Amino acid sequence: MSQLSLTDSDREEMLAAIGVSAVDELFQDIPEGVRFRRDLDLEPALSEPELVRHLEELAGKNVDTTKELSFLGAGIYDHYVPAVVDAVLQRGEFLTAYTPYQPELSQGVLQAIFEYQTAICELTGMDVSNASGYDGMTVAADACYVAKHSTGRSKVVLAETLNPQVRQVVKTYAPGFGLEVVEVAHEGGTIDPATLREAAEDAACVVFQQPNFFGILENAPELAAAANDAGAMPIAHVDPVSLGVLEAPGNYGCAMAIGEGQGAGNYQSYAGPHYGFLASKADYVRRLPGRIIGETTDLNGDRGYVLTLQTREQHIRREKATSNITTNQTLLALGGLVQLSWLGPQGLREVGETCMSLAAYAKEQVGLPLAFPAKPNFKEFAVRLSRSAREVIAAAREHGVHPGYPVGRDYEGMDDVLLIAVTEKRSPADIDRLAHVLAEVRA
Amino acid sequence: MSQLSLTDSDREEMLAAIGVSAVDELFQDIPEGVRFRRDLDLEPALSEPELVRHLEELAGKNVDTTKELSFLGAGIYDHYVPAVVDAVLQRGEFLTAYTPYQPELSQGVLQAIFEYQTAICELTGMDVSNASGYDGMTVAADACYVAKHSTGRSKVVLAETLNPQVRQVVKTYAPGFGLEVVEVAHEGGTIDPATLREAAEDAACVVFQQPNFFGILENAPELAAAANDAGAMPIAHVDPVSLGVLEAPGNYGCAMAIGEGQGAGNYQSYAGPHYGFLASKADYVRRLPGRIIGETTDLNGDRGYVLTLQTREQHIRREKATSNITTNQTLLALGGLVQLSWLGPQGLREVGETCMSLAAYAKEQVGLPLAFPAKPNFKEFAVRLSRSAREVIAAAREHGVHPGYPVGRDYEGMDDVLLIAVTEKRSPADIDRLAHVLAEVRA
Amino acid sequence: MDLIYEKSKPGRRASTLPRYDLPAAEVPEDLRRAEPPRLPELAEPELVRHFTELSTRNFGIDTGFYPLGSCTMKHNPRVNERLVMLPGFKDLHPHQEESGAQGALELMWRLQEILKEVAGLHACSLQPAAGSQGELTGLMLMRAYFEDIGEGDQRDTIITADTAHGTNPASVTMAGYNLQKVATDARGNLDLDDLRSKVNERTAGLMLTNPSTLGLFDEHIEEVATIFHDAGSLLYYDGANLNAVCGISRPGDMGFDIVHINLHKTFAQPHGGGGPGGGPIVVRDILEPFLPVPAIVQDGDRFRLDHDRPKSIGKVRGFTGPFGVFVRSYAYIRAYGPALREMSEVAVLNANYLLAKLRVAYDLPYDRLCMHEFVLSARSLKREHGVTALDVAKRLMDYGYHPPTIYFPLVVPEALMIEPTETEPKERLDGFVEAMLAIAREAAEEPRLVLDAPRSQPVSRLDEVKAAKRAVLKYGFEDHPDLSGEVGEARQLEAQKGA
Amino acid sequence: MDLIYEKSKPGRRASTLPRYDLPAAEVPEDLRRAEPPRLPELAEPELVRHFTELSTRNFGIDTGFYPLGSCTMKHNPRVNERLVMLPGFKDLHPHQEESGAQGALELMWRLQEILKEVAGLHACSLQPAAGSQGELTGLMLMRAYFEDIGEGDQRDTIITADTAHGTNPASVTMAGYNLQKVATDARGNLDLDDLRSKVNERTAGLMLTNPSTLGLFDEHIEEVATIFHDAGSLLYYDGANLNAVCGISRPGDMGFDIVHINLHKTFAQPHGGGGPGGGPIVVRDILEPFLPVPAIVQDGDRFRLDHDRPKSIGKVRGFTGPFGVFVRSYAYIRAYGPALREMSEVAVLNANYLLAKLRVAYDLPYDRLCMHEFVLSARSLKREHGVTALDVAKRLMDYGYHPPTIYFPLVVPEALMIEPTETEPKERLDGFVEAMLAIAREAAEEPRLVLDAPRSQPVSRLDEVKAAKRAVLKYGFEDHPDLSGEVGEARQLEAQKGA
Ligand SMILES: Cc1ncc(COP(=O)(O)O)c(C=O)c1O
Ligand SMILES: Cc1ncc(COP(=O)(O)O)c(C=O)c1O
Repeated sequence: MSQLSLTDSDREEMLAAIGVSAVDELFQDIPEGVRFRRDLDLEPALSEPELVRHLEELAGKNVDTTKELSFLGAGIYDHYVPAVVDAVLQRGEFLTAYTPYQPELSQGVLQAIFEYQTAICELTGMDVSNASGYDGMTVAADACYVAKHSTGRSKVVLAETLNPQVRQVVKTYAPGFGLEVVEVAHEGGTIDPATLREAAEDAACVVFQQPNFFGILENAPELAAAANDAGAMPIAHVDPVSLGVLEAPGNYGCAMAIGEGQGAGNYQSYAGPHYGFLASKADYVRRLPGRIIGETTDLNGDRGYVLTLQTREQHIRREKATSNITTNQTLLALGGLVQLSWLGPQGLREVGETCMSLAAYAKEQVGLPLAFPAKPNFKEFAVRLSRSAREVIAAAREHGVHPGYPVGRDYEGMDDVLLIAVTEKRSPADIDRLAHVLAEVRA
Repeated sequence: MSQLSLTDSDREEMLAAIGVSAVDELFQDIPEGVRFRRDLDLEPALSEPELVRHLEELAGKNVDTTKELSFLGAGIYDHYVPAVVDAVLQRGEFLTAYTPYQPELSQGVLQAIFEYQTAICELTGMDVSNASGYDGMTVAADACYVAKHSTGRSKVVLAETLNPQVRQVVKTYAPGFGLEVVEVAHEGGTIDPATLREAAEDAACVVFQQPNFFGILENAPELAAAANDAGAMPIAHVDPVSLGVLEAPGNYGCAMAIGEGQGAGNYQSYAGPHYGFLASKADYVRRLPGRIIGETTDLNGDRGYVLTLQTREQHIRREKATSNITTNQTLLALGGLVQLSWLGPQGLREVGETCMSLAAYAKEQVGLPLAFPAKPNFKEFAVRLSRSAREVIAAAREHGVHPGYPVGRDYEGMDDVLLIAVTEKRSPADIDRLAHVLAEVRA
Repeated sequence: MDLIYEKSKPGRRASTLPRYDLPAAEVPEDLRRAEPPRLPELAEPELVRHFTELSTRNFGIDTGFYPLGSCTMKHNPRVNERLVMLPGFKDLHPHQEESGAQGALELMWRLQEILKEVAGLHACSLQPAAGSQGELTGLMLMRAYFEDIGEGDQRDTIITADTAHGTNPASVTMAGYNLQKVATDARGNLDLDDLRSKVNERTAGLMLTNPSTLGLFDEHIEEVATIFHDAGSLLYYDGANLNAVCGISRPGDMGFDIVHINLHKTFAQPHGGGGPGGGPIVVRDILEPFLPVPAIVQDGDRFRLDHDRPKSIGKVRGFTGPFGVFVRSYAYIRAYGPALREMSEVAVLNANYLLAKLRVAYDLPYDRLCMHEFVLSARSLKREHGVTALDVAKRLMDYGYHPPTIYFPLVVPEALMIEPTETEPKERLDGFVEAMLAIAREAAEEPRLVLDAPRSQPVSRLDEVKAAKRAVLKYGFEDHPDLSGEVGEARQLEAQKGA
Repeated sequence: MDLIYEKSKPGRRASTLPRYDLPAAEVPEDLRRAEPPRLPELAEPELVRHFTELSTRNFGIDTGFYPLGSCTMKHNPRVNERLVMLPGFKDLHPHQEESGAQGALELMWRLQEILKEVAGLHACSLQPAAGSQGELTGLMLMRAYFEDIGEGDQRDTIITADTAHGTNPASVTMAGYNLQKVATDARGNLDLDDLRSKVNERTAGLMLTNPSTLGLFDEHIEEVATIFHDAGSLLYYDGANLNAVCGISRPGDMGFDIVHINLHKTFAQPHGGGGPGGGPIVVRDILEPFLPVPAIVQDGDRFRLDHDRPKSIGKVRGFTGPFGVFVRSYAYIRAYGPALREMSEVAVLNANYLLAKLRVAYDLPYDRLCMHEFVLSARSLKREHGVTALDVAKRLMDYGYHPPTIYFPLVVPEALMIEPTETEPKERLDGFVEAMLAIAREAAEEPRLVLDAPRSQPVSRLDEVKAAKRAVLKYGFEDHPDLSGEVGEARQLEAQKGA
């Protein structure tokens, strides 16, 4: 077996040193009754060439965004991942290391994550970021947990324009966290600050999304103000790619900013692994979940980095920990750092601008009625179809175009609504093709 | 531009330090008459995402061996390249270094090539190997040049069963090298030792291929003997993949062994970059072309590696050098070392055995008359078709199968001969499909 | 080494992006970004150099031996990195129609079948993102199950071992349960008397790692299971140590009802400097209705996502879990096939060999054959020479080894928790033994060598106390503090490092 | 560090391979391998570690500044590595029918068109594998051309500059020509009088690098061209220094008839520790009929290989050249577009900046503005302090820099040939300046620091004389000699290192 190095003579010497005559004897402490007597019922071993062929066949059964002109978004986006990201993430010293518990021989990852935390704070206008959460959904539950402990309140308010899966994850965590979840309906595709203000009464936090699930720009500053007014923590779920053109949540009164990092440095990869980011104002630092890297010095006064504020964490505080997370998404967050460093402030702004003009162009070209007229969009917008979105999608895919996400999957009475997403990888010509195909299939 | 780092202020400071006011002044030594006045007539710059898309489109116009079941060989083979080869070759310290002129900070490449030289010597049974030649063709010309200087004779004898491109390259080099090239016709697909013996009279060397271009095993020991008998250096052009099952040329009297390394560690890549290997018995070491790494010690007596015997080389000996080669194929040779280390003696033998039994199986299944009956093959064999190979190939490709190489391209009167190659990547089921399609198209 | 922000200069960039000639779409004034984020500004050459240099200041399995106990730092086969980069996988959108994702669904379905066979249980969900989330999900399943049978309020307590990993109690709290701890007996098994005294009608279940974090297989696991099942409670298996028993003893057969599997441990997902991971859970049939949605099911020769699970707890993560991790782990297992048992056998053989060689120089709290890992104690070194487990760990760096997990499990003072994994050749084990024995000698003869270690790394011992006190958690640009001024010592918590 | 053979153990392997159940095919007795080759035997984990560790003992552009004169060690954009791995490129068989290789043929055709524009000439062949093979090919073209016009026997001499790279004279010999050298004048141009005295009816042509290996543009290049053309001879342009003049001055416009282009220099093919490279040649129309076969031609909207070139010299390499190199260089140029000129401008700016800063501490043999590189001399350091160019080079390693090319070109004693390339930021240049000035100071104040350098590398100065004397050129297994016994010193040839 290509992974194992022991030769027969190695085994003999080792068994002798241990003082047993056969490997089986090493398992003598396992009670007879629970020993597994047969061979595992698994398919025969595949050699490396066969393995590659087998998985190429499986991969070949998928229609990915290189095979189909796709306008799917709804939380995961086909943004361009530069080659430098692959190059860095394949460095074995990063790829095959684990959590930097021992800082002296882990300065590479530690410094990188410190740089990542800085980038997330710059994007969001926050004071502190953790080293990553599992994804853009679980960080929302984490944030609500922080809010509960910070405010002593248990009600959490979720905007209905917040990604449905995010809301579903919060609801799943709620019983254990002791949270009461309230949702605020949207009005014409956005949340009305006044309505939110009412719902926020006695709430620990309010979570809204900017740009929201329909790709529309909420009046985020007013939503944050409404929450603050009620003494609830405003938590913004943001698209990192938008933060070159959209104001940082930290600059309009939010207590925390969270989001899905995928669009900034990770492949779509059928939803993972990706990283969720979580950042807050300084007041909440000791309640944050997960790893946090801090700067310090060594014996000689030289600068170095270490895991810090570990008294928040499960391995030190156990049942009193702020979270149970240990293995996180460091490698993907590193991908995020590399991507954001590749983009720089200039590039990030350009991507945002390009997405916005492409979306505007697409609205025009597609020429279908907007589900929510007269609202500003970022890179995504919803249109009403003449029939069910599922039918239109099926028909369009026959022409090699995936036109978008069927909103009816998550929202009552919106079976005829299609959510169309663009990224900088979609050219005006691609959009013309989309428009053409949608017309073709009489969408 | 993503490759350039100079900011405007950088430029200002630098121009000031130089003492000029504009970059143009730096070119003042270029005579007016030869300055280029217009912009280069090149297509507009492509951003990285556009560049990837453009090249994906070009790549998409090719039908590679993942898109078509291919039995093409004739010198380049679809052997499996393990993932470890990619991983090693992408290490920036290897990828972006150059010739290890300064050994102290180049021990990585130097040791690796020393290990490569050892592997080639083990494969071929020779005493010394260079660090690589351009490909399997140019090393033949190099070897003839070595032979000319070693023997003082200028006639070189080439077996007609030697890869036609190899012969063509030798002939192209011949005028400059002062070589007279003689070819020995094959008899029934192999070279007759007696005929070769005659041709070898007064020759500097004899170059034959094992397995030969038709995939047939020559009686190599007797060919070597015939050459030696005439005082000509026997030079074997060998397939590295075959040397786990076939005897090493050094063990049956050859003076040199050369070959195309592609099958051992490089992708087909439309023929390059690959590495050519060149190895010889000790007597010829000071006449060999190219880099050679040697072991030595440092000031403290510790072991280290350096470029050695450089008095053979152009940068020291200039017009008296054994060759003009400087940039060679080191990275590809490194790929060869990794692949051979991955295989090990056991794996190499298995690949050889598998190729041979697949070829035997294919002969049977295809069931077409052999161009050269009753001869042992390695991984390739030639069949006679009912019509021109080109037609059969075109027809078979309609069915998604590329059945092989049309021998008529190189040999008179063999338009109806097809050379079918297998590797360990072709399964018996693949071969059944080939047989089926050949029947289908009435080959 | 400078931070990337310290190498940044306005106007530089590594990115080139498409610019289409379209009218600009304006962001409403009040939503527009006022100040651009201060992201790094470097051209590609320095970007590549920065991360290349950072990587050379990091120790991975590719660098050398990494016996970090409980983390199963085995070699990560390179072919898996090739597979995960296939466009059909890496560029697949998770909202793709099922008809366009058959390969992905089939792969996940196949992986579920494999994990069920390995765990000896009936249903699987791949959704949890890591072991700790698997734990939390498992506890959510218990809650849902007991509510379904009307014992939801009654059963409010989860029992864990005092050897348990910190995630267990943390998960208990997050799941809204009360925690009760059970002691370990002299042989390192659960203390059955203590256990019996604590299990009752309020007990929702047990969370146990078996083999335990001591690397010992609980010799009374059958009685343990009976005690809980008789009380109507459930058993949760923390699969962090599954690498010891694949094909040798199955959690389901041991009596566990819920199992999480750390794909980044047993099944070779690279640890990536802290993640990603995967924490699929496998459960007994009675718990299947409560698994997260969507379920991945087979319909004839097609595969689909089933959202129609009325009793489901919901979703613990987006979509269907970290797919790339599944690709690697599936490929890893397919490369072994039924011989997977050999993986565990060699892991256990390597561990026992190290144990046999090291027990002469370090204390062995539980004198038994170990499974895939074992725990030594530096307590005598500390008492006699003032050399702690932390010091031993630091000194190992000078010998070119990553330290083992230290100060865990908590029941062992000055713990050194050593897990070699099956992918280490004997030569590496022998080298490590030499280093460990040399360090024990140095502790006696030249303690400063150990106390001042490491000397071989880019930094010497770092001051964790100062880091926590100053809490400098991001780069401050012009206002960035210079900590080198203030006094600092090598103050490091003698607390769990690893696992 | 051990050799991979020293880590090998019988029975280990990293490979797993398909085994089909087919009858074994026997190798005839007399052809069968008797003794298996002693290839390394390691499992994958140690294989990966071995090469990972080797890589950390090597200095590349990704590691730091690499001003190896004449080698144009510029950053290699990572996207090119992604592109070359596209299956449509890497898995394409060179014998694929033209209908199945249209993308490859189109890419090569497009690259030819680009190189023609950059060189200012009319026809291109991508076949040569490197610059030196381009040279040889160019000389073969001259021979074919002159034979075609009946002057084949008459013209038997090639003229090169005394500053020429070693490949030039070596190519002349390999091409069967006689060599004649022309001197360099006080300003670093070709000495026109010497030249006139040597060009005659026996002269086949000139081989020249312009800018020269001194980094100086020949101010009389027009006269030079006239002299040769008037004599009926041809001019060959050694393109190694093309990085200085892209879009600024074209070889064809300078009067050259044949040009080779080093794709691994000007157009960023990674150097790979010594290669691969690419050496396409571009020629004036009169030479087109003699180019190697096959030619890549456009036919309407299709592309094909044209083998029907009766006057062709034949083939200098297999197939159509190193395709992967073409992919990288084509992509590299497309990323610049018409702004390619900027690449050369910055290369020249960087070089002149370094020159301005370093001339204070090192001798400058030719006091002119330089192009993309320049040559200093350590002659005063040697005379005054016994510190040679070799010593300066070694000491630079301790400062974290790759040394420049030394002892070349031969016309400059103690030469230090420095080429920063355009991809270096000012900070790197300034750091290098500091190091060079510091070394000059050390030479005066603490020469041993320089003479005993390097101290920062895995080995100290290596004994090249011993290596050549003992000629241990492969591992000898049980018979491998131990050279450490014998006395050795840091005997290194004070001869060309680099270029
Ligand atoms: C015993 C044990 N349980 C649980 C965990 C948590 O698993 P994960 O890190 O995948 O969340 C770990 C590892 O960290 C562990 O060692
Ligand atoms: C001036 C000069 N000419 C020719 C060559 C030879 O080119 P190559 O190394 O590509 O064969 C080189 C580089 O080695 C060079 O610097």
